[in-house]
Parts: sequence; structure tokens; C-alpha cells
Amino acid sequence: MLLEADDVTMAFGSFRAVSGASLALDEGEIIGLIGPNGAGKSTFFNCLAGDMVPTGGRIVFAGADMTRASPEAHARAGIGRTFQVPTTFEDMTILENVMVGAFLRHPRRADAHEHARRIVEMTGLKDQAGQRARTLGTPGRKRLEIARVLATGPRLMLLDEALAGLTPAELQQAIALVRQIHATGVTLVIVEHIMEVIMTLTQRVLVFNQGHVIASGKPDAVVKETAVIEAYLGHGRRKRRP
Amino acid sequence: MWGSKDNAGANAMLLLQVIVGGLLLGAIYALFSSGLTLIWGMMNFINFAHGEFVMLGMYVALLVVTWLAGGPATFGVAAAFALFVLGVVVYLSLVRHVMRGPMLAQILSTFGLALLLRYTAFWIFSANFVSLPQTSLSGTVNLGGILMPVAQLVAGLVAVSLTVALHLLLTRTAVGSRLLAVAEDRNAAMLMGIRPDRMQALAWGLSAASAGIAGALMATAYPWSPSVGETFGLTAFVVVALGGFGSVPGALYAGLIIGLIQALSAYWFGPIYKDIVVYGLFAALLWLRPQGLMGKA
Amino acid sequence: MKTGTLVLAVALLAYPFVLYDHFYWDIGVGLLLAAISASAWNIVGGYAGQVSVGHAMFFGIGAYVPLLVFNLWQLPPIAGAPLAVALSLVLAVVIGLPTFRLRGHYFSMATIAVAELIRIFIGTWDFVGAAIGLQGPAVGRGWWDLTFRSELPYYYIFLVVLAVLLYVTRAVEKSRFGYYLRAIKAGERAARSLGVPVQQTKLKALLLSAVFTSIAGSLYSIKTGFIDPESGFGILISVQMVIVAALGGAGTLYGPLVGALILVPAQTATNTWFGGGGSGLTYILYGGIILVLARFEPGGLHELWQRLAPRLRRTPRAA
Amino acid sequence: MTGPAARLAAIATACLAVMGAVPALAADTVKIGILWPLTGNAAAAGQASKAAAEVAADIVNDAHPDLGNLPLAKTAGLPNMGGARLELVFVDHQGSPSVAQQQALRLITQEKVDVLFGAYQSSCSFTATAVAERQGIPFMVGESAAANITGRGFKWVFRGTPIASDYAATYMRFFDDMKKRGKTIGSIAVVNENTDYGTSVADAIEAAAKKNGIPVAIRIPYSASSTDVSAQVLQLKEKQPDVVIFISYTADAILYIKTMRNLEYMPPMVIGDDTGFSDPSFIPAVADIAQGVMNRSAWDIGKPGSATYLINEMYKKKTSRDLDDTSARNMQSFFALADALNRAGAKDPEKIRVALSQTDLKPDQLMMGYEGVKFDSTGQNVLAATYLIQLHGKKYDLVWPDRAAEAQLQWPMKGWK
Repeated sequence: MLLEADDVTMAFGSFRAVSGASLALDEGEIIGLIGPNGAGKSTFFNCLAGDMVPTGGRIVFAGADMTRASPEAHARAGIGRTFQVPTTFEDMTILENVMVGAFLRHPRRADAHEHARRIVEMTGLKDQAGQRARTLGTPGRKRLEIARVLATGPRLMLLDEALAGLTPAELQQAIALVRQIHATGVTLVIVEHIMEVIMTLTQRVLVFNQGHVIASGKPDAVVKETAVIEAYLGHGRRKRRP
Repeated sequence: MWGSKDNAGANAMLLLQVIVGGLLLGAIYALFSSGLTLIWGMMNFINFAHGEFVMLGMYVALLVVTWLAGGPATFGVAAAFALFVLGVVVYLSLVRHVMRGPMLAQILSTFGLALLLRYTAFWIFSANFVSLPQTSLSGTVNLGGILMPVAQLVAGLVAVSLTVALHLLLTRTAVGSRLLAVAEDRNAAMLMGIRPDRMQALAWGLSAASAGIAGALMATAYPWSPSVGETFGLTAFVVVALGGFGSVPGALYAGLIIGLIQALSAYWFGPIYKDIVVYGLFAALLWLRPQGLMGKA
Repeated sequence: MKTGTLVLAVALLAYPFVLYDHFYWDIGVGLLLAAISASAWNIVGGYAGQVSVGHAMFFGIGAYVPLLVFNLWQLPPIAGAPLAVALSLVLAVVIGLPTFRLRGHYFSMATIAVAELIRIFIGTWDFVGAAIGLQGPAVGRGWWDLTFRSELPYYYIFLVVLAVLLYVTRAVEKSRFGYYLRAIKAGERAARSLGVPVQQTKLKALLLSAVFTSIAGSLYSIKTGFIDPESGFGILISVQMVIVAALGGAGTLYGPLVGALILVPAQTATNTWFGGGGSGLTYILYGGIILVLARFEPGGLHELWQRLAPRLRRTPRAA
Repeated sequence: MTGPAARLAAIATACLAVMGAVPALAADTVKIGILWPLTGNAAAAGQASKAAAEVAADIVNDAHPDLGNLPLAKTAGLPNMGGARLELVFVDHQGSPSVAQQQALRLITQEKVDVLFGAYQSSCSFTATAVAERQGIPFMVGESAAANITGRGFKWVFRGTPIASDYAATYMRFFDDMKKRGKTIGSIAVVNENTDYGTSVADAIEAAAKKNGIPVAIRIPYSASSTDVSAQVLQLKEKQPDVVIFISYTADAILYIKTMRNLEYMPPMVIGDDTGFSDPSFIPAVADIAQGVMNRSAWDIGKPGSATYLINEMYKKKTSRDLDDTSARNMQSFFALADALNRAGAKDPEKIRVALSQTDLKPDQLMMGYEGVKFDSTGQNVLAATYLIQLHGKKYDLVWPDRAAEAQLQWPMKGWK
């Protein structure tokens, strides 16, 4: 068992954004988190990444209790994440962005540089390596975020809508990249609205609605469950994308 | 006439006098600080020239009194109006262009503005100290043994009312909710048909106007020269930080508290320690409750 | 790049012989001091983006302790500099620990408040001369007092300190520490998610910055031979560091030096030309220039250069 | 990045070179470099003193036979130097010790001034005199409070004004006199602003009072930028001293008087230590509630037609204000300096220094109420003294010492009654 989140609850005052969500993850899995906007999946995600300390429950990663650990401790332990709205370091170059991640396991500059070059190459950003991050468009930024996290050498990567807003061609490249990352032995949790991504990439899906996990299982089975359809069509504020 | 030394009642009266005096001064701190906190809260923007706005309010009062022989009501309104216009102009010509830039540019621009305003006043009015000629607000009233200068009393009460009025304007009127909508989310406000630029210009106008009136009120009791703004500016920072960034009620409480602490520590420990006590308290607060008294965490 | 550095170094080394005069040397000393202070500020204010508006607290400690050890024990003032550095480090920890938990303007506010607190406190403390301040040796008892008749020795001492500081800054820039600082400035949340120990890194930056700011203060008081609360801890001392760095380009290696190269001569020139008239024109100009620069060049001259450089380089070197 | 740095260095250097290219001085002028705070918090005092120095220079440069025995008034220019005229070069040290140091250096090396004069704030006098000492140029300190500006073993520094201990001694002599006349002086209170001026003077008064067996009921240091002083006034009210001495700047002096009126506190006597109480803004602001307030001043406008009256008229023409004591003391130091320049007979620094050290002006040669001007080995004027004046109506009258008094001392003061 790589990650075990048990009965995680996150309350803001009287509002429970996440209510008793649990998740167990084996090394090498790819799972998806889906649900309408405001369902609590992002909050749950932030708890897993250490950005928020849950008000209840327990999160164990690789045998260590990470419930109250800081984001940087999560990174050191091997949990990397991307952000829904890209947070690239705008005034630094692509390579420098990736180096910030690389420094985590390679304190010497020359090593970090070498490692970052490999990552940049692997993620297809080689041609822009010397440009400032602010010159990139959205697809480039999402890619850079993935590259930066990859450079920290994570065992588990949490991707928060890392593939949203891409053209079909870009999407295919991005899916290929995720597969490639998975092939190197990284475990992945993906939050995504695009069903195509979920259906093609993930082995297992958790469906969130109103702070609760309402369904879980294989992707094609889950989408057929009435509760899920209701959540999307009945209460969801966003159209389902088949 | 001096009261007797061993009279405990007289001592209690003295203490009460100190407390009332401190609160009245604190009310004026609250008024000009509420202007600073308004734009700080709305735009996350530090205005280093706020003390200079207070100083200009004082000179506007002087001009109205000497040229137009205006009374306190006239020069108060004149100072508010003049500074409102200045605030809007500063927003449109300067702040609008630097507010989304780096924080350093914000600091630099208003610091440059502060120097420019201070020394333009210096150039026009010279370095000499001036004070308002006697106005209808002269004299003292005896409130059950507490002696209160009329000017200070009126100034304090007006300041409290205006600060409360500003708070009500923000929370109870349509204009106020538009202002707050812009502060909350500029883009969402635009979608609702609010023009953020107008609202922010209005905020700057209100902010400067509150400083202007505070200056005019101070002028009734306090002699000044162009460099007076620096002290007021620093006081306003402490009040805002203590009250919580962006909170008008916070500025009101913090202003009153600081006025009170200054007066009491001046009375108990000596006047040179009053600022040490205030800044020390502020530093301690940063450790214990960094978001200020009324600020959001 | 290399040639530029070389030209700059040669220009600074040769300056006293090009303008061979006490007054110009003194301006040079003032310029170097401004560059040292602003470069020291730059480590935490520029690279890490933590805008301190109270760095005078370290400058003031650096300035007071040397003259204090001279007045108390007749030691050479320079002997107080290490003690000042130690005190500044302690202060930096005390300030940094609580405030670096916060975001936004809190750090700026806290630094202003603490610097003011210290200024007012020093002004009432007889042990350190209260409002009157402290004097250094009127006449040097030996070279170790560093009380020279000429400004020239100060110029080269300051130049050496600046060179060391820039060398250290360059080393920081290239190291993991430097990358982490820039990452923190660009986005704390993202930096933390990549394993950057944000608070610890900020604190390290503040410590390094405090060391050099304190040294700048020591250099100032030893050279001037006098210190009082206003010239040690005054808010203008702090603001000057911010302005010099921001003008040249905060968070760049040579930005503060460039800012000093422009601002210090400009300040001296406007004061020389207009100060005697007494109309306050000096400050009207000074304020106006700062305002206009902030309005039209918010990134400092560094960014203006980044924009202009490609156009200027279209000539031979481009090939 | 280094490209622009190098280029800008070149521009800065060029800029500096232009600044130095000031034309050399004309043959028969003596240049006096004057450092004052013309901007910043003390700007008002600096500006007033600047006007006073300009009036003094006019008096020396042109013939003013109506000004009695004032040295160099009758003639135009400096007779011993072939009628050489004084040329004043003003600089603004902005109240900053390091700017004072730098500008002193500029005056010496660029402007080639023959003597220096200044610098108001003690902090600036400390650093500027050190430059003069190093460069071997005489420096006349017109007015600075801190005791140890002289007495640091400097040979080029002179100070014409009385210092804190002189003032303290004057107050003690005055109290003695009053006691002889049957006034009660059981205790005094000292209220001082807490920069170098207020602190130096208050320290001296406290020490002198201790020596003379007069209890100091309370000493209240405060910051001159205070916007409210009621707490201090209430403390005074509690302690009930017989005399309150204020060592204050302008805004705070006015604020104290107004607050005392508001809180209905009036001690038998208030003595202001010059500065704020002598500021031309003081009388218009509080005259009607401060009747009988005493003030220290060595300056007295005198009767119409007298030399001092005429000097005041000249000053008034320039500034539309009366000459205040601070500026007048600066002016007196300036005259002493001019006298020494004339006696030196040449622009040689050493000769000027010797002439200064041999200065011996008698009371009738002065515009101020000193007993003369004569410098001791540290450069301090040992004959400097001061009068006490009292607010009667809308002007101050000289009331002490008796030999100079022109009006009757009122004790206790009337205040607003």
C-alpha cells in the first residue's frame, strides 16, 4: 500500500467540503477523481498534497503519517502535485523552473542542471528551455508544471486538471506523456473533467459529490451507476462530457 | 484651585481626563486610518503618502479660514472635497498604472508622491509653523469635572461619526456593495456591470477625503508645518495593522485603543515611552495575532 | 558579460584618479555605501521578494556598536563590527521567525514597526548616547582606528566590501539557495509543493542580508565618526535601500550598484545645485523622479535595459 | 546587465565633472561657506538663519554708519583686506550628518571657501567641524547646543553662542534673585523635547539645580512630534512646581500653552527656553493666553533708532518677520567671524584662525546681550550670556537682569486672566 487516506474530513466552519473520504492506493496505479464542481475533490486533493490539514481523518504515505505534514515535507516524501491554475515561476526560464524541482534530490547545481535537462527533453520542452516561463501558452505551462514535479522524483504524482484546455492533438501528446511517466513507475492520481482522459488513462475512479465519495470502481462501470449520472445531471453545474 | 494632593477623587478625575483625551485623539487617528485601510483592503496597496493627505487637509483649512473667513463646517467640507479630488486624480494618473505591477513599484510611487506633496507644500507655504486663528471652536467645557476643549471634543465626535458613516456606506448602501464587490473579485464585478476603475477611483477619493477632514479637524488644535505628515503616516500604519488590513471597524477600535494607550502610557511612564509602548505592543501583536484585531486570518 | 564586469571594475578602481579630489572621493564613498546597503537588502528584498522597509535596524546596529565599544572601552571601532553582526543575526531571527509565516505586506509592516521601535528606544537610552548619539575618535590613534584624513582609504575599503558582497551574491544566484529564493518570490505555494523549505530559506536570506547591512552600518559610522538615532535607524535609511535597489532592478546582481551609480550623484547634484536656495526643490525633483520611474518603469532600469538591449545590439555584435 | 552599468558609470562621472566646473572666485571677495538645514524638520530655523546671515553680510559689505559700534558696519567690506566683500555660499545639509560632512568637504575643495559657518543641529556640527579640522579651515559654530562640539581638542573650531551650561547658570542666578525678592521657588519642573537640543539643555538645568539646592519636582522628556500633551500637563498639575521650564520646538511649545489653557493649569511662572517660544509663530498663536510667559533670549529689538532696532528692520524687510533669538545668535557669531577675518588681513587659514582666537569684542560692539566675545582654548565663547524676557501684550520685553531691564517683571504670570 503506497497511500492510504482514511475517513478524511475537511470542514470550513460548519461547511464540510470533504466528508469522510477514504482512498487506498497501490504502487503503480493510476486512479481518477471525478465529480461536479464544488464536489470536494479539489479540497480532498489539497489534503493529500499537504496544502491543507484535514480537520479529521488520517493520511499515511509509504508507511509514514503525513496528515499534518507541510507541503514541502510531502514533496520530500515523494508526493508531487500540479495546480489547477498553473503556477509556473514566470520570470525564470523553463530550464530554471525545472531545476527548482530537480534541486530536491540533487543539491549540487551541476547535477540539478543535468537532471533538469533530461526532464525537459522527456517532456518535450527542449526547444523552449531558455525562454522565460511567461512566454509559454497554457498547454506549455501545464506541461512545465508536470516537468517541474517530475524533476522532484516523486513516487506519487497528483495531477489537478493538468490536461484541461488542450486541443485534441495536444491532448493526445499529453496523454502519451502521462503514460510515459507512469511507465517509469510513478503512481498517479488524476483530477479531471474530461471523461476521455479518465476513461483511457485510469484503472480506477472515485466519484465525489457534495463532499462524499458516492461511487468507486472501474471507469466504465462507474459511469453507468445511477448515483453518478444523477450527480452530474441532477445537481451538477457543469455539463457531462461523454 | 489646584485641588488637594491627597485627594483620591481628584486623582480619579485626572485619570478620567487622560482617558477621555486619549479617546478623542484616537478618534481622529481612526478617521484618517480608515481611509488608509479602505484602499489597503480593496487593492492590497500601501499608500505611503497618506500622512501627506492629512497635511494637505490642514493647509486647505488654513486657506479657507484666511481667504474666505470660513468656519469649521466650511473648511471641513472644503478639505474633504479638495482631497477627494486629489485622491481621484492620484488614482487615475498614478495608482491605476502601478497597482498591478510589482509591489516595489507601488511602494516607490507613493513614496515619491509623498516627497513631492510634502515639498510642494514646503515650497508654497514655507517651512514655518502655522496654526489656525481662533475659531468658533475655541474654549473649554466642563463635563462633570472633566475639562474638554471644545475643538477637541467636536473633532473627536465628528471623527467617530464619520468613521462609522464610512463603515455604513460600505456595508449598507448599493455603492458600498459595489466597492466591496470590486475588492472581492475585480473580474466578477466587471461581469456584473460594475466598472472597477470608477469604484477604485471612488475609494481613493473617499480615502483621501477622510484624511483631509481629519487634517482639518486636527488643525483646529494643533500647529503644523509641511513635515507633519510623516508622523501621521506612521501612526496610520500602526492603526491599520493593529485593526486588521482592510477593516474599517478595526481601524476605529485600533485608533481608539492607540489613542488611549498613548495617553495612559504618557501619563504613567512618561511621554517618550508612549511610542515605545505602542510599537512594542504592535510587535507583540505580530507574534500573537498577525492578522490584526479584526482582520481575516 | 565578462567584459562588462571588467569595465565596471576598472572604472570603479580608477575613479579616484580620474576625479582626483576629496569631494569626489567622498561622493564615491557615499555611492559605494549606498550600493553595499542596497545590495545587502537585495538578497532578501530583491531575490526573495520579501520587501523589508526596516533594514535600518541592521544598519543602525552595525553603526552603533563600533562607536559604542570605542566610547566604553576605547577599543578601535572596527572591533565592534563583529559584535554588531552577531546582534543583527539575533535580531533577524527574532523578526524573521514570526513574520515569515505571513504573506503579503505583513513583513513590510513588521519591519517598519520594529525599526521605528528601536529608533525611538535608542533615542531614550542614555547608555548609547540617547538622542545626542555617539562620536568616534576625533583623531585616529593609529591606523587601526580607521580614522583617515583622506577619503581615499575609505573608498577602497568600501570597494573591497562591495566586491565581496557581489561575489557572494553571485555565488548565491548560482546555487540551490538562489534558485529557491527566486522560486519563493515567484510563488510560495508552488515553491513549497516542489519541496522548497520556504520559511527556512527566507530566514537564511534575511540572515545573510542582515550581516552585510550591519557591515554597511559599521563602515558608515567608522567613516563618519558619528551616529545618532535618525542617521542610524531612521526610516529614510531603510527607504533609501529600497529605492536604490528598485531603481536599478531588484533581484538582479548589478541592479543596486546601477541604482546607486545614478541616484547618489543625482542626489548630490540636485542638493548642490538647488539645496542652497532652500526652496525644497531638491526633494520635489527627487520625489518626482521616483514617482515617474515607478509609473513608467515599474521593473526598474534593469527591465528597461532588457527591452532596449536587443535593439542596441543590432549593430556588429549581433553577428 | 554590466553593459548599462558601465555606461551609466560614465554618465554619472560626466555628471559629477560638470558639477565641479563652477567658475573660480573673483579677486576681492572672502568666501564663507554656510551649512544649514534648509529642508527637513529643522528647515524653519535654517531658513530664518539664512536670511539673518544675508542681512549680516549686507551690513558688512555696505556702509551702515547708523549701526553704532558694530564692527565693520561703518565701512564697506573688510577694510584690512582692501575693502574685500563677503560672499556667502549656502548649502543644505538636510539635517543629515553625512550630508553635512560631504557638503563641508565640497565647500572647502570645490567652492574654495575661506571659512565655514553652521550647522544648527549638533549632529551636523559634529561631522562638519571634523572635516574643517582635517582640512585646516576655520569653522565658526553659529548655534548648536551639544556641549562637546568644542573641547574635542580641535584647533579650528569656534563657537560664538552660549551653551547649555550657560543657560542653566543664568536660570539659577535668576532664581536666586527672585528668592531674594521674596518669591517662592520651592521646586521646578523641566519639560524637554528629547533630541540633542532639549536633552542637552535639560541635563544642564537638572545638574545646575541640584548644585543650587533647588529640587526638580519632575522632568518630562517628550517627543516634539507629539500631537497631544494633556497627559504631561496633568502630571505638572499634580506636582505643582513653582516654575516650569519648557525646552521645546515650535509646534509643541504652542501645543503646551494651549493645552495648559484648556486644562486650566497655570503655575506661578513658565519659562520657555528660547527656540519654540522665540519662533515668530508663537506670539500670534498664543499671546492672549500666555501673558507673562518668560523666555530666554540674548536678543532684544530695543528702542526705535537703536542699532538692534535697525537690524531688525532690515531683517523684517527681507522676511516680514521679526528677528528671533536663534537667528540673532547666528548673526552675532557671523559678525564675530567677519571681525576676525578683517583682523587677519589675509585669506590665509592660519592667520584667520589666530585672529579668531584673539577675538575680544566688548558689549557695545555686539548686537546681543553678551558680555563680550572671547574664545577660550577650546574655542568656546566664554563671555556669552543671555537675557530673560517676558511676554507683555503682543511682544516680549526685556525684564532681567535688572541692569538691562526695560520693563517690570510680573510674577506670577497672568496667563489668560
